[in-house]
Amino acid sequence: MALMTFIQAIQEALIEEMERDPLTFLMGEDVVLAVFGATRGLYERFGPMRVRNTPISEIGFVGAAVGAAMAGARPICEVEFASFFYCAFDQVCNQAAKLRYMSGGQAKIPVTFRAVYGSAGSAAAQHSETVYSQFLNVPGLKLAVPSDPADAKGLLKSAIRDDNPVIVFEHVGLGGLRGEVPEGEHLVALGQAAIKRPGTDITAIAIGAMVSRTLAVAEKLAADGISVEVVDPRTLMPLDEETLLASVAKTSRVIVADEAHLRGSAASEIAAIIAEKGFDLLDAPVKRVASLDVPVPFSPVLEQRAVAREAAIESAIRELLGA
Amino acid sequence: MALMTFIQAIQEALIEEMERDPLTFLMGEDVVLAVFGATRGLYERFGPMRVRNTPISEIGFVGAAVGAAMAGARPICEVEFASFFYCAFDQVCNQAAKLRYMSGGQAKIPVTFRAVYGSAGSAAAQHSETVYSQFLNVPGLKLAVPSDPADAKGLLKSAIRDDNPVIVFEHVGLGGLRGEVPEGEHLVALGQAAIKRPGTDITAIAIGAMVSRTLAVAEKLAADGISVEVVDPRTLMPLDEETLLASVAKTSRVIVADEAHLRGSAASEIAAIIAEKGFDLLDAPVKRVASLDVPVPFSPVLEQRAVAREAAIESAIRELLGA
Amino acid sequence: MEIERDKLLAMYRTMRRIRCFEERVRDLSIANEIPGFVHVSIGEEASATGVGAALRLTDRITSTHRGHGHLIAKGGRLDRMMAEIFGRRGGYCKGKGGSMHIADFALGILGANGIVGAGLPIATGSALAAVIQGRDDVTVSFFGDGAANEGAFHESLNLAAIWKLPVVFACENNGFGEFTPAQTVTSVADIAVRAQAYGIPGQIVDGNDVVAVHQAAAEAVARARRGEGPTLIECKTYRWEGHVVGEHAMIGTGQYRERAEIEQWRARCPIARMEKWLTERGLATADVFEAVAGEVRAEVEAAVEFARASESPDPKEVAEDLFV
Amino acid sequence: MEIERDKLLAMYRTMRRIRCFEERVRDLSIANEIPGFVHVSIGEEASATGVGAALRLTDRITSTHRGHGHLIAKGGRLDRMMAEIFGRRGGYCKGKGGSMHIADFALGILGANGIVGAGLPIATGSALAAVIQGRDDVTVSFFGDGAANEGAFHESLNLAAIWKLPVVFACENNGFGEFTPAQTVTSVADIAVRAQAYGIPGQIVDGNDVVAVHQAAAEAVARARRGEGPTLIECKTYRWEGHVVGEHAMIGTGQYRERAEIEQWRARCPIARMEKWLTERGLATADVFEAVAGEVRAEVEAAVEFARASESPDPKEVAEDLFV
Ligand SMILES: Cc1ncc(C[n+]2csc(CCOP(=O)(O)OP(=O)(O)O)c2C)c(N)n1
Ligand SMILES: Cc1ncc(C[n+]2csc(CCOP(=O)(O)OP(=O)(O)O)c2C)c(N)n1
Ligand SMILES: [Mg+2]
Ligand SMILES: [Mg+2]
Repeated sequence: MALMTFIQAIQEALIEEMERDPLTFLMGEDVVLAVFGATRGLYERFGPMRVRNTPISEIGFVGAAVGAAMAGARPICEVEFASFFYCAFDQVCNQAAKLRYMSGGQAKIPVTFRAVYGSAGSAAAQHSETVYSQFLNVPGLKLAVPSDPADAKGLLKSAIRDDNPVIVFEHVGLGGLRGEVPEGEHLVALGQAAIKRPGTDITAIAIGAMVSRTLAVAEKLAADGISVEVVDPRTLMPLDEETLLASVAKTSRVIVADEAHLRGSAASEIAAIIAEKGFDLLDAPVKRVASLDVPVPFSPVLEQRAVAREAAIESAIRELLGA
Repeated sequence: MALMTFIQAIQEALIEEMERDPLTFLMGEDVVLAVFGATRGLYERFGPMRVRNTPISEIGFVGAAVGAAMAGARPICEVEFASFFYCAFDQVCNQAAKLRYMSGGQAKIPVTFRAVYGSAGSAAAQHSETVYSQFLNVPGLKLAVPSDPADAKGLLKSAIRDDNPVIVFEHVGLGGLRGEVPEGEHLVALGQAAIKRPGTDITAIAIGAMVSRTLAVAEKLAADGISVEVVDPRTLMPLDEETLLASVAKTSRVIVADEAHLRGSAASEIAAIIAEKGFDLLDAPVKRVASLDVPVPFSPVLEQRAVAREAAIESAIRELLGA
Repeated sequence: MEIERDKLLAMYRTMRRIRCFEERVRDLSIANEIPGFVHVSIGEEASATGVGAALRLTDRITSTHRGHGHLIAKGGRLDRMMAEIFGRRGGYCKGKGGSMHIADFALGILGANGIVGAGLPIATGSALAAVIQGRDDVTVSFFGDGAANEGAFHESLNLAAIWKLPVVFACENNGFGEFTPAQTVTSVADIAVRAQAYGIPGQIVDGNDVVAVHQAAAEAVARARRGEGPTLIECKTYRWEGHVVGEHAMIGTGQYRERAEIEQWRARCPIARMEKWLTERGLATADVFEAVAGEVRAEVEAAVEFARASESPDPKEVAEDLFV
Repeated sequence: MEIERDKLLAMYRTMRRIRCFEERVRDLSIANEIPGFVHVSIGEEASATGVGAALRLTDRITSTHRGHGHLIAKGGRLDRMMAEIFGRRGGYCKGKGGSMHIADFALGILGANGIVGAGLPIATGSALAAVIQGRDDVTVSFFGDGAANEGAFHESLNLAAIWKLPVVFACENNGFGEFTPAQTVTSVADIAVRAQAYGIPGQIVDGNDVVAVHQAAAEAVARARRGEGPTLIECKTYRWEGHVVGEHAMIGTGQYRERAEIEQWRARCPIARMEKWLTERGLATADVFEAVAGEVRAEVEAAVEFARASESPDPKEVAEDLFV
């Protein structure tokens, strides 16, 4: 095990996969100097052919990544802030997601997108969004949302090797989070949830940055004798329904914590699955913890109120347990 | 009451609102000859200033509609097939939806978008999608999905008069649907569900084209002594949770029928709301009826299998009732 | 540039194949034997053909909603195309794509596309892949005059230009995007002018002259293959048929062009023109043309039979082919 | 075109206000008194100022992430701007927008924008609204060299051109998009060349020469107001500061330009240059400049005091302002 930050784990994954496969390359806005740090030093290491700063042209370079993947290369394409995906939605949702199916299985599109999402302090609405929910209804995409360094490395490596389009969403606030990462080859399969903390009283399904927040709450509640099982789906597509439902079977109570706005969130999707397939397991309503349905505001006090964090998780758990 | 088709009802709404307010105008690809018929004749009636064929430039003309609305006009912007929204997602989701809030309430953005959605027979994946789900997680938009001529007219008129961005989704297969439309001023408020058929055994919440399909199923099941209450939310945002929950309170059983792909659908959102706020009202799981999570296939037999229609609605109801 | 006789005759045959194939598709669509809507390129065969003939097997193309011609020009099999258009399992996409989404990855056909302009970034990426792979394969992106107003056009040409990617942007300017005349929605008369905005060569060719198209394309492809970057070629042409087969079901009795205009362009038929050209040069005679026409007709009929004989997919196949 | 002395002095004052305001914002950001990130345009004051001085109250602008200068040049109040940058209730957006999203609809300021290129279609639509309303108001869209590679640029210029909309596209080419030199990602050296792709006038001006900028802008605005359509103006300039204040927290020790380059451009300071120009023509003397500087400093200090004294929003306000 090695202790490292989330960003370092991502960097390791990138380096290992780029060394493993010469057809892997990196493109995006300012990947050379590396706005978020993960790609720093890769230009020096892999050279201008394989590390490419793009113009500010999301349709162009996202689409080029899709096309390069279709033609046999293995692009890793960074989209800085996930809200910028909106500028390239057609290439992701109408092209990358659909072309394999529409071509009757001919197209192989091994492209990995990376983007930073979420609120990290007064970046305002256009730079703070949790946009993975908007891709849930688009069949053909895989979606990963790592919550700690080990998963960040393992999921990203699996994403890069996957022959399908995968988007890896990295919470902007997690970059400095430290954690143990297994040495050597470390892969996390897409589609396997993780029990991040076992518990018996209630299941808390948490996504991305909500995982560490939920773990903190669970720790706190343990002092009150409340035992929270924290489950991290790790990928939203494929979704490991089995692990989620098994935990609910054990606890009979569940909250789903997601930083996205509530309406149409991944939390809603997971809640709907549980209400449909796990209804008989439940002793209480499925409670969603998510951000308010307003654009993320700039002012710190408003943002604090709008974005779901520890306090909302704690009160939802207490409410469900009547504690 | 006047008997007319869905398309005629839309056309009436457009004409009435354009006559009412000289700052209302129409833009989009081929709105002059009118690919789907609704805007036919409006160019002749209102002239080139107010009825404008645009280039095939979704960012440009969708964004121009947003800008024109911000500057005091009242654009009605047609986006042909709803999948083309993907080309203009930034202008809808980052701009139209957010600018009022981000400007502290200064911006008034009275733009109405109209788009045709859904599967109508071998148009294949890029022309058959039910994309309203992708907007659910974007605060700042209102979303209307009329299911019959009267609602089409009433909702569209309300949308045009609304000072916020509204998207009206019209199912491609409904154009020729005939129905009674009240004479004279006919408005349907955004945010009011309708009980399309009262019933006592089970609630079927249905969206858009699923409404007439569900009504057909309800009619059929009535012969078997099964009484289905069919509820049409009519707008997904705002969503009339009260009417939905009141119906569930009455029947204790509910299905939600949506033509969208299942994962991340509006059906999931509604199911989650019921599982959270109506849990104690329920005697059975909340069952979602939606399309398969694959791009809509071209071949008629595959499309028939992929897209949720009457058969799926019927079997879901029977399953929940054990009938 | 001198073009060999064999190549000229091959191009002639290709144009004939496209014409015959699409006339048949049109008629079958009118006869309701084809599901969904189809867009044919009758009258525009020279641009697809002249460009396609400049490519080798390992080169790639992206195509459009009006793609049959491009696909045939890149070597697409008529039988599997027709079966796909019929929505059958024997089709290129096992019935999942239909007319607007035919692809043959083995032939470098990355697919027709239902989204206007979407092929340009994909082609640009395909060219980038060749560079990454260290290969000298070239990618051609076919697109229409309407697509040249999409942001995807702009971003792709800029990206291709700065990275000197081996891609050729082949614009077929047929004067209309759906029912809207190009000049009412496009700020310049010649799309080729837009090459200046990217510092790349832009060339206008008579899109109904297959020889001229081929010469321009061969040059652009050679340039791309040498690593000298992209070219924008604009083929001026015209579509004889409606935007979509049976367009009046869509637009009613509305008119968007004059009969006379269509007649003028019919008089400039690229096939008749090539026949005249070949005849004048003593490269072929009427019996050659007739023989080709007959062979092509038989091929198209065989394709129709193949399609008709091909089964519909099994509903269970609906869940296949989404992921690798 | 002769510019009146009053107007020249007003422009001088505007540049000074921008400079002083942004230096203060920069320092307050470094001192952590401002939440989030801020982008300043120090060194680029002439382009905002020269263009802004060509507009009247009912004209409109769209701006960018680097928008303080544009807003001030269009009449934005320093106090409400500063309060917004602080995230306070007294700010233009009640603290909901911050530096990247300041707007003042009463002044025709349709907003700074966090999405590169997004202002161009909005400005185009604003110009369209003027036409629909039968008014001769003009809209200016400010944007950077980086934004000129976005599809939004292309689609907007085409739309504005075909409909001859009263909009002026003002590109501030400061040589970089974030940390990437423009010439490595932009296929032409001069953005203005791209006007040819839309059949509209494209003009390059020295973006550090406020008089030149103003003359070009006034002409373009007059043209637009006469209903003759859009113009693309490219102001060549440079940003002295980082892309974002404190950029090394973002990119570490990485360098993307030479110190010497920055020094060269500092030597071309638009303010010093205008002082020289005014002095040479006997239009003003050093004491005028000092007086303006003093007044502006006081104004900025008052704005800081206003911002500091303004309350934070009440958390309850979070749900307000979403819908009308
Ligand atoms: C993004 C997008 N917008 C609109 C459409 C609808 N549409 C299909 S074909 C077409 C016209 C395309 O014109 P052009 O590019 O000139 O090609 P042509 O049909 O003339 O061959 C349009 C608008 C679409 N398919 N995709
Ligand atoms: C669509 C989009 N892509 C990327 C970004 C990130 N970003 C913010 S500013 C910027 C550079 C913009 O360059 P330019 O247009 O030249 O303006 P400048 O910063 O030089 O004033 C980038 C890439 C963004 N905000 N929006
Ligand atoms: Mg065309
Ligand atoms: Mg710049």
